[in-house]
Formats: sequence, structure tokens, C-alpha cells
Amino acid sequence: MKSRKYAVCLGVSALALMVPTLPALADATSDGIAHYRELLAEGNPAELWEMRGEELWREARGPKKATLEQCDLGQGAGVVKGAFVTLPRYFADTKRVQDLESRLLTCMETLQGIPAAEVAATPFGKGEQENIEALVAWISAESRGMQFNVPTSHPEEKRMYEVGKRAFHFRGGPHDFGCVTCHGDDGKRIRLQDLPNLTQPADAARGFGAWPAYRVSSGELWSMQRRLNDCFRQQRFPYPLYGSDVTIALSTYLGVTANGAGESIAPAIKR
Amino acid sequence: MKMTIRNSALMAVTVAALGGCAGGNMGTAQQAAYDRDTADVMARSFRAQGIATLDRLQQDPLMATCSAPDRHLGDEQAEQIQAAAMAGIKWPSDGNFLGDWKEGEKLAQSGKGLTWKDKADGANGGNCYNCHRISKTEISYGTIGPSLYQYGKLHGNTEKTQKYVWAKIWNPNATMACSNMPRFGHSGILDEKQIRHIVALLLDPKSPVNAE
Amino acid sequence: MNTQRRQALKSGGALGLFGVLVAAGLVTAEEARAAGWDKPAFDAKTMDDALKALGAGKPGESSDIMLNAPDIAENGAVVPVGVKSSLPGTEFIAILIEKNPSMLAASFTLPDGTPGDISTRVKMGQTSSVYALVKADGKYFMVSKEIKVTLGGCGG
Amino acid sequence: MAGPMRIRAASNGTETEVKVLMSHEMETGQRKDPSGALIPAHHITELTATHNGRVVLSGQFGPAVSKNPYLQFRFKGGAKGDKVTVSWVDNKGDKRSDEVVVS
Repeated sequence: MKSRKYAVCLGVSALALMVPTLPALADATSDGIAHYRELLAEGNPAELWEMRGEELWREARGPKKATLEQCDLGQGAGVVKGAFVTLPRYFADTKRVQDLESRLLTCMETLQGIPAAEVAATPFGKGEQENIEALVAWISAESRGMQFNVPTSHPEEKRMYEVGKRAFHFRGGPHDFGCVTCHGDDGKRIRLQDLPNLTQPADAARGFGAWPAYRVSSGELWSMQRRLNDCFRQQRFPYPLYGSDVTIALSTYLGVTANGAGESIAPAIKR
Repeated sequence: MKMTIRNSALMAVTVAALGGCAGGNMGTAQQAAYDRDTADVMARSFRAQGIATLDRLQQDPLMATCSAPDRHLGDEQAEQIQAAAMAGIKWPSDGNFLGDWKEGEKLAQSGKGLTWKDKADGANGGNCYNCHRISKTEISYGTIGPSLYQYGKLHGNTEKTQKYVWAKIWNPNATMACSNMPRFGHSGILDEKQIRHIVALLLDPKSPVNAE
Repeated sequence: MNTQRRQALKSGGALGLFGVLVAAGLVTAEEARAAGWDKPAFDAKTMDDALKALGAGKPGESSDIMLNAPDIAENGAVVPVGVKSSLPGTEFIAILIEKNPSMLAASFTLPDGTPGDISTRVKMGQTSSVYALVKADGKYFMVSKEIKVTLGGCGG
Repeated sequence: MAGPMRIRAASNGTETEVKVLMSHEMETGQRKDPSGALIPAHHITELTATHNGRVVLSGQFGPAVSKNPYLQFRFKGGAKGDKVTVSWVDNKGDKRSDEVVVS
């Protein structure tokens, strides 16, 4: 499964980079951080977005003055409960695999007459993007506590899973980074952040199942699209288009890997 | 552009196939089809933003090899990669490996530079603490890479060690094929002077890395 | 979520918060006049100035005040701080952060029947001592705790 | 305009616990926008919680209270079906008042 790593050294194998850590210090730090996270979980501002999202779903909006109540998220028109944990999935009407955000774009355009391309081009946290962030907070909350069950029976779903797996391992940019650089091994962290190994089911459920999330550092609600966007920024990649196939393929790979391995806690609260 | 990506993805498959481990339970033709799909998806899913231009998605042969899921490198292939990386290392022009560890610490702390939000002014950080424990006082360190605390104390500030550390920072694939670490010198993330500072951070006996 | 009945009270025009509340019959005019944001206390740059502005003088120590906060905060933008006072007659609680540009973060006035037990979240620019100031039965007490603020994420 | 608060008030028979999330920027006045201009301070200054019309808590916030403030407290009394109202005003005169039924 894992790549074998070779430390073939220049005749200086004595230099192998092994220095013992001091477990006592590491434990005190992680205990402190655990206490911090516990206190934060008491009140998650994501609830403010959930409230707004529920209202937005039922509010007649857009040129067609329609609600989203007939939107089909994969469980039938208007069914929200349980939809989040089965996305991304293939939709026959658009003939493509869609994640929650791209599916909402479709519903906003077809039901409400709000042009999807304009929303996709809107910066995060502004205008209709802010509305999508509220909607994904509420829609994901309606699946809280449910196991992931992302389908792979349709050939397009299978294809997106395979593409996602390859995109996950794709290393590029000036730093040679890929998703796999930070999320391909167990028990690692970046600075003090624990990094889930997203190639493994339980960690994939824990990682993928936390987004959308309230992001403490910016005080905003981040959808999975925004989370992936910032991963690509940190990877020093070019800018991923909103709702593009690479983002949906990655979510498919993560969601399928997470299947049956843990409950969705979205929208969570994150540093 | 598109062709380049496709070619490099294909190369990854070819390399993996030569390694004899491409199999899994899927046919090679099916695998190759998914590889082509991936190249197409990568090519149409991004746009340039600021300094982050689309050519950043063009992989060199090394990264194409290192990007294959379920990758297994044979000993021989790993040694070839390492030898090629080692041959490409540019050694310090004045023969001096050690800079100022204080500047090295600043670089180690900084994770800035080269994202689409950054300017092309070369003020790039080394990102070191993101992955390594380095000095004792910084408790916010990552564990993707090994701890480097006491590195110089354990290995000595000899010319051999200096060369090893320089090589590691310039192109870590010279000592470990498909290392997770960026090729700081090779890819022009840090310049010679900056690399000297980081070598000093690890090896200078006065550096806090080597303090008790 | 559905059970919450929300109602934005009619705007009181030029009236401030307490004007609105008075108009809505929620507080008396007397209570409203006694209130007002304590600008001098919030502007104070040193501990002495802040305590002076709050009328706290030199607060005593007390083992009956608990400051519930993490030893380490992953992000200084949101640091959970809880203050629990079991001192009889606890009527006022303030949270102060030594190394912030202005020390006072928040203060609370507790009428009879409201126990000294408040939690909120504050911003911290750097590692600092955090103080809980409590007024109970007319006397001031203070406890403190150091909270380390670390750099999280990739810093990019 | 500020969005509604999320208020929870739960009675255990003798006491009511109140948890409030407020939607507010809580801008410190010390940050700069991308062009380098100082972003003016914008934060809640005063808040009041009432139970059936009686004040059970009043508070004052400076800019060091976190964005989208969270507040938790208790008061004696309160029964299922009672009303708890939380109101705030900020330094620009914006205000908001929301009500919840005790559960």
C-alpha cells in the first residue's frame, strides 16, 4: 500500500535522520490542544449558518421567485435528510457526478433562475456564495450522525473515484506537493494540526466528515469546495475552478474511502 | 499544455509498469484509461491566478513517477533517481556551507511564498517547522518529517555532514527517492544564501537546535 | 432549530439598545440610565489603569474563583474562557488579557439570582496571562492563568 | 444587517442555562485591508438578557471578544415555556434582539 522509502545515503548512513523526541513535552502540548478543542465544541458558530440555510431553502428567490424545496439532492425532490452522506453521486439530469455545492448550483439555476456560472465565479463568502455556505451548513447538519454511503455503482461514479484517487496522489507545483504529502500517512501533524490519513477509511470519515466547518481562523463557514481550494493554494497549485471535476473527483475518492467507517459530524468547528 | 500532462501521467504508468507492480485487480488498459481521464480532468479544472500559472501542473519525469498511487519503487529505480538528483545538485559557489543560524530560524518559521496570493518577490519561507521539530522552544512543530532537534550535536559539524544537509535541502530525492520534501534549491524556492542559513540552523554549535 | 421563535424588535430610531428595551418594556428607564459602555475601562492600556477605571483598586486573591481556559490555544482568534465564582454575592465579572492592546475584553453584571458562572471567547494577540476579576459583596478579587498562543496551520 | 442570534435556554427545574451565539464581525480596528487602510472597529458594546422581562445578565464587550461571539450563563428559576430575550447594540448603533422559549 505505502510507498517504500529508501534512505540510500552517500556513505553517510550514520546520518539517518533519527533523533528521539521528548514524549513528555509532546503529550502536554496535545493535552492542552485537546482541552482547547473540547471547550470550542461547546458552541459552534456554524449554527448561525445552519439557521440561515434552512430559511434560504424555503425562501422564494431568484428571477423565478422559487424556493429550493423541489431540489433533488439524490434522494428525491426535496429530500434533505441523509442526502449529504451520499454525495457526490451521478445525476441523470445533468449527466455528471456532482458534489453538494455543484448540485446546489444546478438547483439554483433550474429552479430559481440564478445563473450557475455567475455564482461559481463569485468569491467565497460573498453574494450567492455566502448563501451556498449557509445552505451546505444546514444540509450537512441534516445528516449529522449518519454513516457515509457514497455510491460507486454507476460507471461515472466509479470513474470519478479512480480519477480522484489519482488526483489525490498527483504531486506538482514548485514544492512537489500533492494531497498525499500531508494526508498519506498515519499519525502525522503539520505544526500542531493533526492530519488525517485520507487514504484510510476511519481517518477519511473523520477528515471528510468534518466539512463543511466553521473555520475559527477566518470566522467563516467553509464548504468542502473552499476547503479543497485552500488545500490547492497551500500546495502552490493554480486556482481550482469552483465545482470543477478535480474537486468533485477528490470528494468522491474521500467519500467512498470513508464509507461505513464513521459518522458525519459536519458542520464541525475547525481551527 | 494538455499533452504534457497526459504524457507525464502516461510516463508514470509506464514507470510503474516496469516496476512490475501496476496490477491490482484492474486491467492495465482500464488503468491507462483512468490515467488519461485524470490528465483531462487536471487540464480542465484549473485556471491561472497571480503567480500560480498553469505550467505548475506540468510534472517533470520524477514527479510523474512519484505521483503513481500504490507506487512501489524497486531498489534499482530508487538508486537511479537518487543518483540523478545527486548529480544535479549545485554546491555552494564559494565552498562555504554555513550561514547565519538566526536567519535560518526565521526561514524555518516561515511558511510563506509561491501561493497564488503571494507576489513574485522571492520572499519564500522554508516551511521547516510545518514538518519538523527543530529548536526546543518552538512547540508548534509538525511531524511529517523527522525531528531535527540536536541534529548538529548528534552528527557533528563536519564537512561531510554539511554536504549531506546541503544535498538534502537542495534536492531531497538525492538521498531518498520520492521524498515528501520540496526540492528547495533545485526548484528555486530558496537561494544559496538562504540554504546556507538553514544549514547553519541545523549544524552551528551556537544554534538553539544544538543547545541542551 | 424550528423551535426558536425569533423576533427582531422594532428599531428604536435614535435610541440605543436600552432605548429599544425600554420601548419594549423589557427594562425600566432607571436601569437604562445606569447603563452605558464603559469606554475608559475598555481603552485602558495597563492593568493599573484598567482596574482603576473599573473601580477595582487592588483586588485580593481568592481560591473561590475558577478560570476555565486551555493551557494552549491553537488559534488566538478564538480562546475559550470561563469564569466560575463561588463567592457569595458575586455581582460582577470581568475578563482581562495582559498583552492585548487594551486589556479589558468583556465585563458582566450579574443581578441577584444569576450565579457567577460565565463562559465566552476572546482574542489573544500572543501568549499572555488572562485575568478574571470578580466583585463579590462589594469587594474585588482576581485570579490569573497563562495561556500559550501557538501558530497553527501551514503559515502560508 | 446582522443576522439572527442562535439562543438555547434549557431549564433543569431550578436553574436555566442559556447559550447564545451572535452573528457579528467584532472587527478590532487594528487590522488593515489589502490596500493597507485600517479597517474601522466594529464590535458589540452592550448586551442584555432578560427572562420574562427581568434582566438576568448585562454585559459589555470590547473588540477583543471573538468574531461571532459565544456566551454561556445560568440564572435561577425559569420554566419550560418562559421567554428569554437577548439584545445587543454595537458601536455603530446597529442592534439586534432575539427571543427563545425555554425548553
